[in-house]
Amino acid sequence: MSIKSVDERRLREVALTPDEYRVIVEQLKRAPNEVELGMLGVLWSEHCSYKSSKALLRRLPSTGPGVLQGPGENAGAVDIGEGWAAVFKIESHNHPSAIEPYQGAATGVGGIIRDVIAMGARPVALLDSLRFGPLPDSSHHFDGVVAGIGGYGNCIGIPTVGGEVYFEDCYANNPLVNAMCVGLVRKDQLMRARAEGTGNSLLLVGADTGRDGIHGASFASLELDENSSERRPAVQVGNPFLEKCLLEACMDLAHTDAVVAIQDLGAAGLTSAVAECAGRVQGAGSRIDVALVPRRERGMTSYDVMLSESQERMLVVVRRGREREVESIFEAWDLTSAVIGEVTDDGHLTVLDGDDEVARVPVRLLTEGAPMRRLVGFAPEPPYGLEVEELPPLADPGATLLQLMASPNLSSKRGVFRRYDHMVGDSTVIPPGGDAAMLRVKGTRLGLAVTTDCNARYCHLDPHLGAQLAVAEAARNIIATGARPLAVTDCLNFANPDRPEVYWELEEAVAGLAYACRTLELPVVSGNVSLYNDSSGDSPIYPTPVVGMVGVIDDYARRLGAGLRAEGDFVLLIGSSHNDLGGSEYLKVVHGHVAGRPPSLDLTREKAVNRVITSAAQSGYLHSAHDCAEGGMLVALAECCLLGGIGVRCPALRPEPPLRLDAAFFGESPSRYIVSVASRAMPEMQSLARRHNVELSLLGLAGGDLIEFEGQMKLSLAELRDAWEVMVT
Amino acid sequence: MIRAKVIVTPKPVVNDPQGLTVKQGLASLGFREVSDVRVGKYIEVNLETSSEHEARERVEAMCRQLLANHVIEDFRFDIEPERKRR
Amino acid sequence: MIRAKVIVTPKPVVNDPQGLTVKQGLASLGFREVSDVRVGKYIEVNLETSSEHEARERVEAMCRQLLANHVIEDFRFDIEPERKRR
Amino acid sequence: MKFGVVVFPGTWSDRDCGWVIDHVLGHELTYLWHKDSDLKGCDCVILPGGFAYGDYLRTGAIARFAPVMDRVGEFADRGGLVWGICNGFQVLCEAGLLPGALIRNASLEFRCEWTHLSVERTDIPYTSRCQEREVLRVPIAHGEGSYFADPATLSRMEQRGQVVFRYCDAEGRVLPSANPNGSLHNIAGIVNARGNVLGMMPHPERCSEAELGGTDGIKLFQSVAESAIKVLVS
Ligand SMILES: Nc1ncnc2c1ncn2[C@@H]1O[C@H](COP(=O)(O)OP(=O)(O)O)[C@@H](O)[C@H]1O
Ligand SMILES: [Mg+2]
Repeated sequence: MSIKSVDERRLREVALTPDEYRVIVEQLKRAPNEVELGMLGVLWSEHCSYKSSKALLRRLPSTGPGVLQGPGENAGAVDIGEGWAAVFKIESHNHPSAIEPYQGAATGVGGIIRDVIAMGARPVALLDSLRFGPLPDSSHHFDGVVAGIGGYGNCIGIPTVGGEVYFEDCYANNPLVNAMCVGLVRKDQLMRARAEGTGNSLLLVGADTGRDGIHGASFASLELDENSSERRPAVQVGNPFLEKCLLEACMDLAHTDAVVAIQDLGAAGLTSAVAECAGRVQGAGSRIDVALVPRRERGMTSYDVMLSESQERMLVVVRRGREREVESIFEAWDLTSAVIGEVTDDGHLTVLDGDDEVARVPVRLLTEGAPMRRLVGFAPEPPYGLEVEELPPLADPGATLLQLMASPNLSSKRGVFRRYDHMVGDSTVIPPGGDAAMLRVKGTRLGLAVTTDCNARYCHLDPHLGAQLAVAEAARNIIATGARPLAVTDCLNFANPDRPEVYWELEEAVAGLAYACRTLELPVVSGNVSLYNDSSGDSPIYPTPVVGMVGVIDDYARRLGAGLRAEGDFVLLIGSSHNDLGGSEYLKVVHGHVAGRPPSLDLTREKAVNRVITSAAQSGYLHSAHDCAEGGMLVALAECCLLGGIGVRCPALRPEPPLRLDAAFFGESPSRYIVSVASRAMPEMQSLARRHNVELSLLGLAGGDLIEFEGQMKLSLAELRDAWEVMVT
Repeated sequence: MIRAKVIVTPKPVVNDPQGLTVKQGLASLGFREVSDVRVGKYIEVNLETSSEHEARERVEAMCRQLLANHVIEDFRFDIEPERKRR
Repeated sequence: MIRAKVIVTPKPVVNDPQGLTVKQGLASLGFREVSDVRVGKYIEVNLETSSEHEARERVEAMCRQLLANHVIEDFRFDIEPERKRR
Repeated sequence: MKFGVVVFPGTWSDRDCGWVIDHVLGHELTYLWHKDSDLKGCDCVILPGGFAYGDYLRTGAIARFAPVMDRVGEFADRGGLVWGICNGFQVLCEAGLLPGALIRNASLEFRCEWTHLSVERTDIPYTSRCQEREVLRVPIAHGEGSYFADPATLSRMEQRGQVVFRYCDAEGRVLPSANPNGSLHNIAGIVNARGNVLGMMPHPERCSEAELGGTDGIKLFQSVAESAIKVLVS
């Protein structure tokens, strides 16, 4: 059977290569019809099949004592104690957001929420990790995306408690919008989206199906180009109100045993939902009738129905004979539902339109048939090096601090997170603004810490090291709250992997993630890959492996904030500083370079420092803790002061050679925290540090409304805050 | 002084949650004869210009650049020389 | 089948921050001749009825009960027998 | 004291209010479904925050027609306590149980942040535990909380002292700079002439426990509970 039997244009439409088409014909032992071709096209797209990245992802550690559900389900789940499971996943919505920032971001949030619902969990928190080009040029993206995330999250009533915002030239035409959702469920009520039980009914509930985003999945797997405009109908309008009703109804389902599984409809719509559910059960298949699918528009073909990506829809596997029970739960929420088919044991996905069979494809061919792509990577020219010695000495630390605090990447993000309801649910015990956010688990003393982190500039300079640093920083953000990191979800945002240098970045970053997660004993339980983030013509994005992490504290009464708490406290720097100016914000903002090697990371040392912080926190020595990240020690210290509304008086900083003054103030050496303790706790702190052989230095005393290093700098918190809050208009 | 009355509507194929919800609301109020509702924007723009022709071109440009989101919305407008000032 | 085109506008006494922002946005795009902008809603309602007279009364009622809030908004509408179906 | 918390499709502060009444205040709680046709003998009905019906068209516009709202209206006419918080305030205005309307924030942005409220009435069941001019710290979370009423209505309300809460600074000064949404006269909450129907944009149920950043909100719940007891003894 030759490729000639289908014309190339059609193949391009469904984003299949001639080789892939040959495989399909071989496997089916016939040419696929239109509907089948469309279905295979979406499921074999990069977005759904992970054909370029699957092999790499296997390298990530995904098991561990606390893991209740690893990759492969709609979201991962870990045991947080007292019979509770935390369910979480991060997902990208980069391409839609590039084209329609508000709706793209909003539907991204809606999508990740449905993944958590499908696990039977109640979503309790959202986080958003964002990357844009510099303002004001990218304000159209920035404003739209932030409004869209708030628009969906605020309306549905799930608090958005954390995230990040970075601005770099490389994101000007490829903004990154990654949304993470965290849910809670009793361990014994965790659900899996498996189409068990031949003869059980497939119930479709939620929005009517329209011609939304047909080929959205394939579209997410292509580089944006001039004629993206023709694909624009792929943009969709979300309905958070409908999803709120869907959410509550699905929570009500938990009270019945009539439901076998819940599967959300996302990319590739009905096709992928039905295929995935069946694909998770050996030998299972499904038969559905598109004529039974409630529609929003007239004249939709079975092709349209199978490929539609209309939002706010769920597929529910219901025990045969219990359909009414389930339907009545949905009716209570004024939701339309319809039985559209049943689970079979023939291993095939059969699609009927009334009496005619319009498609019949082996489930395995849909879900695992896509030929994995063997890509080659090779290292590009190493980014231009940095001779630290040649940097002029630091002239005026105070002026430099003001400059850094006001730089877009470091300035306060309050202007963003105050547009998100971060309090709904009455559980946010650490609000956004510090390090990780924390949610209490009502009815227990447990606190759940959540964060997302990635310094993509580091990853650009060294993807392997950069990825490790992302994991380490996320863990530090959790530990700074007094919590214990548990597990990771990751979102790999990269350019076109067909470019060897991009694939190399991907390989390196994944290897770095794997190494750091293994060493820090943090299983990766879920994740997402977004490739082709380079609109033709301009520079590819920095490799951006965003790390989402959750942790737990047994009693949230012992949680720590980042802000200084009491006048007279000793302010300490835990961990050692080196001349780590490579890739630093200081280097970019003050000297205008993106260069050098990212800070070196010694994970054994990292663990030692973390142990000091954790045991100090548990022993109740610490009044506050904040990790040192971009901007280094002085920026972190300034944040401690501003967040606590308390100044600090320090003697002049006299670093021991070879440590330079600029590096001591603004270098970004990892594995460091700034903590504040009561004077009487000093001896314990010192012995603790000695025991783990970790450097501890007294920076100064908390108090007043100045931040001062004697003879070197002196600023009022007021002027510091004005600089820091430039973006809070 | 010219007044332009711009109407921005969601494209026919685009999902209109607001319209759907309003339709249901009307139905529950007993307006069962309502078969479809679409909700869009109405924008009144006053221009300090006298040439209708020029105004037409300018408003067209405003719609393309700002007033309508061409990805999901259509627009149309009328131009009328304004009589009484508000 | 009749189509009603309802326009809901903020009362003059109600300040219209959206209108102001749009005006500023237009100015920054170079549309300096814009002296005033008001933003309201456009609602298209299709009714399964044949009598224009009846439709008029029904739509009037819809506006009073739901589509407009008399405290802050004025409304007006046109009725037209619909030709082509969407 | 029995509190009833109304649940519309799209409501989300229902469980937060329920949590405070049940776990913090320790009073009887029942949820009232929007389709319910009786109030199950509640002494105080709370219309909580959320986006009822997505707040599509206008906030509260569709919710006000829910079957339960007829009962709520009758209950209010009989002098029953009806307390609208955030979206609930918007519903009460749409339903005509309170004067005026809530429009888009002047910033055009949703705002979730702490505000200070000056308490201007302490002779009503909702604030009996507060001092005259006491400053409460209570968070807001809304995109359409800018209070509007026509000049005549507004001055009538002011004369009758129907303004219960005004946005102010930490020292209790009612300044434009302390107004988070452009509300006329910095209005954050109002009561009907009879004093039994209260509407407020800020969220007292979000500041009734120290771990959530403040406890000023519980005073309002305690006031209501207390007032009911008064009614019983008197
Ligand atoms: N897009 C966002 N949404 C919500 N919260 C955000 C967002 N961006 C930043 N934040 C919050 O602001 C604080 C500082 O962010 P960031 O500088 O990235 O922290 P860190 O450097 O500790 O990772 C964190 O609490 C973070 O959650
Ligand atoms: Mg941090």
